[in-house]
Amino acid sequence: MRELTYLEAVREAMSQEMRENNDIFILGEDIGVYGGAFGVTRGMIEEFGPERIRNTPISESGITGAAVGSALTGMRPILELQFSDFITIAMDQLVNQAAKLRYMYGGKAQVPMVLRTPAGSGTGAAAQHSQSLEAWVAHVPGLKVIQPSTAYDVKGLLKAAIEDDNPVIFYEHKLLYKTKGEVPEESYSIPLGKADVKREGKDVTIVATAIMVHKALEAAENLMEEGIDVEVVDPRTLVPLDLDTIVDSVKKTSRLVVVHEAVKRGGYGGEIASAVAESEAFDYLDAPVKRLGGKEIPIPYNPDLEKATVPQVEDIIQAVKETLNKKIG
Amino acid sequence: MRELTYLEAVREAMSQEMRENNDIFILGEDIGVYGGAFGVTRGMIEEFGPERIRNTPISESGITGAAVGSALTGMRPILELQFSDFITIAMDQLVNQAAKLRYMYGGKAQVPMVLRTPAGSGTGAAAQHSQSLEAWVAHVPGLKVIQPSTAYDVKGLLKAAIEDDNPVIFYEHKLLYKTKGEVPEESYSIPLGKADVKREGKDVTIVATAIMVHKALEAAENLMEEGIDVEVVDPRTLVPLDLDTIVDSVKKTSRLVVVHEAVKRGGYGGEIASAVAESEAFDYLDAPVKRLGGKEIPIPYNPDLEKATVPQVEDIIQAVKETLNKKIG
Amino acid sequence: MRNLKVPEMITDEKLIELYKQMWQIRFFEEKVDEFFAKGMIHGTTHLAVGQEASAAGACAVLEDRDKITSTHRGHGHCIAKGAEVNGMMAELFGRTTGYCKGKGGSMHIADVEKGNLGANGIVGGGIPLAVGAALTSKMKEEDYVVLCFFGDGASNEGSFHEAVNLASIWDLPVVFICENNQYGMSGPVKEMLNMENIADRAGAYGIPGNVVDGNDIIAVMNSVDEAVKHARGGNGPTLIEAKTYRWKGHSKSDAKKYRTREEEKEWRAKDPIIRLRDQLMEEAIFTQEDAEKLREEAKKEIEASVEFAKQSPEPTLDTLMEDVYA
Amino acid sequence: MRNLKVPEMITDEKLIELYKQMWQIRFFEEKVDEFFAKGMIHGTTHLAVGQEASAAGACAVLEDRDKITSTHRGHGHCIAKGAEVNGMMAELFGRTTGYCKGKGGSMHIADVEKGNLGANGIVGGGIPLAVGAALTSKMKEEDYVVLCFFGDGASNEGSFHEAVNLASIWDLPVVFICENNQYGMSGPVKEMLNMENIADRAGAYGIPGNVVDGNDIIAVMNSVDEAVKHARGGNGPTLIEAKTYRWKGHSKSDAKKYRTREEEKEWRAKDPIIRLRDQLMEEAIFTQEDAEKLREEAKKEIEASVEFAKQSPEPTLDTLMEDVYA
Ligand SMILES: Cc1ncc(C[n+]2csc(CCOP(=O)(O)OP(=O)(O)O)c2C)c(N)n1
Ligand SMILES: Cc1ncc(C[n+]2csc(CCOP(=O)(O)OP(=O)(O)O)c2C)c(N)n1
Ligand SMILES: [Mg+2]
Ligand SMILES: [Mg+2]
Repeated sequence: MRELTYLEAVREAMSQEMRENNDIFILGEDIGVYGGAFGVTRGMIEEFGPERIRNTPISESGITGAAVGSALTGMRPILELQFSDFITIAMDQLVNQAAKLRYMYGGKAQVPMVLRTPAGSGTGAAAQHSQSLEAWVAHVPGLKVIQPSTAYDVKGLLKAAIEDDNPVIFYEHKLLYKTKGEVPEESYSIPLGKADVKREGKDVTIVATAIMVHKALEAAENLMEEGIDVEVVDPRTLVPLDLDTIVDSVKKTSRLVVVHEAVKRGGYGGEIASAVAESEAFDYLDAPVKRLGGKEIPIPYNPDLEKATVPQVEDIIQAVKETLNKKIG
Repeated sequence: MRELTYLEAVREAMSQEMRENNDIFILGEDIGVYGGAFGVTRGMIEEFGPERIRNTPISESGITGAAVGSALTGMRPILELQFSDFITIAMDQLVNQAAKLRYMYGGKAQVPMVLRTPAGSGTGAAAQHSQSLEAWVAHVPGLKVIQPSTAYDVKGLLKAAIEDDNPVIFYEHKLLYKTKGEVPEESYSIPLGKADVKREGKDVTIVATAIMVHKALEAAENLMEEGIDVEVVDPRTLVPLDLDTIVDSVKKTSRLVVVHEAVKRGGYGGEIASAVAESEAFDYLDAPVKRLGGKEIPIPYNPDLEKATVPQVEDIIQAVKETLNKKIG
Repeated sequence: MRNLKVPEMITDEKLIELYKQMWQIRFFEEKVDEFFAKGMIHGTTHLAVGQEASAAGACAVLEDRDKITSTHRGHGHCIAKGAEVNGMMAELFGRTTGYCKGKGGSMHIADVEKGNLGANGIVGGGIPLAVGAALTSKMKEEDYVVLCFFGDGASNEGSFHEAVNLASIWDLPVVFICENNQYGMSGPVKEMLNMENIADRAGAYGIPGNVVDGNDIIAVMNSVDEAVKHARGGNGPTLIEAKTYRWKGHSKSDAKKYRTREEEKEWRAKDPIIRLRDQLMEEAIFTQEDAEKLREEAKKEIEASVEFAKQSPEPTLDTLMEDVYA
Repeated sequence: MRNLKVPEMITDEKLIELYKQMWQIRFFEEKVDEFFAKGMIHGTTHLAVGQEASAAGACAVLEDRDKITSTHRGHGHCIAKGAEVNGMMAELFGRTTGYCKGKGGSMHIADVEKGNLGANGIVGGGIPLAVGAALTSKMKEEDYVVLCFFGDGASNEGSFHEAVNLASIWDLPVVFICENNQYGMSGPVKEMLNMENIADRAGAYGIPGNVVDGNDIIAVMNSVDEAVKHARGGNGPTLIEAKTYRWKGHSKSDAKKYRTREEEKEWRAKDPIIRLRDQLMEEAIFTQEDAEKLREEAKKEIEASVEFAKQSPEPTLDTLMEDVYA
């Protein structure tokens, strides 16, 4: 099948949806001729024009609010924030407006919008341009949260997000933009709230998100050489979370490692680990659930320090082994 | 001993510190003659004058940044945000500036500031004025996070926060303002990162924060009548978290219920539950850790609905019983 | 014959209706005040007594398809945009028949379908929403204008700045109307801004700015009408400042230490309702008796709304988890 | 004798020094450009080639105790405020001898003790910090002024609005200097603001605003000097707009499709360094030979900084967890 990069898949999903539905438009900083900070919208202004590929001033709160207001009145905006760290500026419009309007209004309104934004470290952009803050939005009722890990998933999930009638936060990972995968040309949608078992295995389950899916798969390959058979589950959407698939996997393997790039303390790994412990899978667990996450520091600039801040393949391998060596009681 | 309300204890801590150190000042909306939205600073402008009890415009991002900038250059600001929900507007200055400046600058700066802000539901102020968003800031390296539950604690912890050389987020609970407790007149400080066992017991541990401490204590009284002896641990500070005290308690009781008012999904309860599971206490657990938290909805206006949104005494009682009825394997 | 210069769509009947509407607003607020004081209503409230003219006057020149965004002090805007007082009162009582089924309360009353995009508990929070709604109007060519209400205090929020700039560069059909009632919660506008007129902030966005006597409904109508026409003509936004005053405290518990009783008295003398009454009598549009009757009618309607609210059912707990996601 | 009107503290020696400093900035930036292109430096970078005069001129009139806040495009400000190029280059190489011990990189170089409160990766993020620092000056009576650099794009952030308003109502000693280089990342200032001069936004805060040719270091000095005096005298902030141009792309990867090569050429012809050189030669403050020598010296210093950086140690992993909390 045809291969696309993750970045191209994002673009293709948007372009296909925009051809189908005139209510969809994109707004964001430098998304026009510049093509966006990471080049995702490159070429789109040529096809869709400056009204629908709408360059904005540097006003994250204003443009987020404008997206919310336009969604409330019948448009289906896709908002690009250049770096997910800038969501800090848009939090009020996202959390106090987008997420709550429908409920506050007794169900008499809806806010169908997608906020796309690149997250993650590994580019040397340091503390203000490298965070993974998905745990914040996943904590907010009214929002949906997606973290796609592959070119295939990103296209199908973005279509689903655009078609969803709720505010959806769509995290793209910077280091995944150039990764390639098979992507059908036709439009397809992956339902929100459906995890994907990226690798089947029987000895231990790794639940990994975004770029950590790839690191987990690499760790799994390595571990296989030692005869350890790892199952890798990619939740894909944090909200809604497909706990069933995770629970089923843990019931099979009896061991769970959860890994994300975000800071471990207060990260969404705690939610996943606790939800599994609260589920019927608890009785199947042969070892405590192990979480791996970023260190409790701002992301440093120096490349070696930066790498050491977030989980790497070796860390995952080690965590799996520790989990296998632990026995309950 | 002399009794004070929680609100008066906050005020006394600030006043005592301000008398000792001229670098300390308070800024915030309507904190002058109005005395702040909840009356916490009432009377202070008369003693300290309008320079040090500094009324600001309604500009949460600007005043937070002004606090950060003044802290960076030698002042020790206490910033009052009228409702903790408005932290959404201040997130960039808090997270990308206050929390990170020291690290980004290689340790060559410090930001000694306290952000005090009332959180929680129960006042009928609905979705935009009732949230408990402490999980967000607890996820951010560089910040410290405090949630005092009693008049005694609030005074001692606030002194510690003011004397700390880091940005500290200090959550006051609206419904606790009027609660009374014994509070020494002299200045005293409670070290950050030291949990408090609010009630000793042997059958089950409840870790509860803020107002939930009181609900847990009430639940404990009720449960005692049925012969169930509950230990209630109040972490007091989420960051740094005194995991040791929690772990010790769980090793004693073998059962853990974690309860907070914040939305359960992605709440800090997941962190506490998972951290306990990862600790040596795991082997002592006779039942899965149970979390209680707010429902996954914006806080509704109607009083009955509002109450049903967050854990109540009966919910805690039920959770404890469920935990006692569960056995591992 | 006429000394009153009003926009062309404002008929005598409309003026009479507006007179009554201002009383509706006044009585609604006073009722709410009473119930809050008695603890019969939950939460907090922000009353617009004294500010009836800016709400009624601004909305009077709108078409049905036009939209508004409102604020925490939003009951007046809501009534002026055509909401039923029954549904409003029921909402304050937290009932299922309320505009938000009891889930929103005073700060969140909305009627999106009819064009009230909602009150807002976040100061300045509604301003970008108005811009977004105006963007829809432009992109879908729906030819509606969005009237965006906010306070003097809100004009110091970053959201104001970002939103007005957006509306300006995109020539969006918005009318920003700042109800300058001289104070935020307690912060005097004179200490919170270093300029005489908030309307002059228009210059920072290259748009027209206008100061108007917010207690003069006729002046408000004329100014907003001009701005609406400007906006509908594709010429972009206007910033209008309506100078007015809130008679009551900021919210439920306000000792009003930040202002003098004399100042309050002066402003009470500028009652916008009495002013319109006198004008209409002078123009012989109605008689004192008519005026009295309209006032009574308005009062009765509010009283009826209280009955309606009280007799409406409380929401049941099974509705709790509804309405989060579409 | 003089045609050059400069602030009184600006001696001939200082002018000569400034000439050299501008070359230091230029060469620093070009070196960095080269290393980024070669992949020898990590991350991203924003170069101020072409904008040397606003950085050097604005900082030239400051006292040592004065402070600055800077931006993502901050190398020039940093050098102008007296930083050592060695420590700067080492930071870009991520070494322990860098200003931030390799933890901050280009966007976070700071020297708080010497009064550079830091570059900032958040557009507009430093503006409120400057106001806070000025508040310290006022409250502690430290008599320093804060010079706050930001870009044309940043003037559309809410943080700009809120911060300038605060500085104005509190009469804080800040000088806001907007380096209008005509574009944000790609957004032309003409499309992102609906007004001719960003300096006119001063009117929205009741403070003075000034437009200055940002490529004319003498004009920048005079304008900033006046504003600094105004601030130091307790009269509050000024908003200065320095019109200039960045010669290079926004950051590492920029095809510059949003502007024409002709426009770039026109601006290159207004090279601020050559302009000062010609002025100093005309005034016989130095000769062409002197100028050439100074340029060479500047170049050598930058080259030396590269050597320094390369020979500096990389941080070890045991420093990773340090410096989070004080
Ligand atoms: C972002 C935010 N900050 C603060 C508040 C608390 N608050 C509610 S109303 C108000 C005053 C608003 O003043 P203004 O905009 O002039 O409106 P007015 O109340 O005078 O109608 C304040 C500070 C809030 N609700 N939202
Ligand atoms: C809050 C925020 N939004 C967006 C960006 C991405 N970004 C970095 S620099 C820049 C352009 C800034 O323009 P301007 O303020 O004019 O400064 P210049 O780059 O022209 O010096 C943008 C959009 C950012 N770093 N921070
Ligand atoms: Mg006001
Ligand atoms: Mg620029």
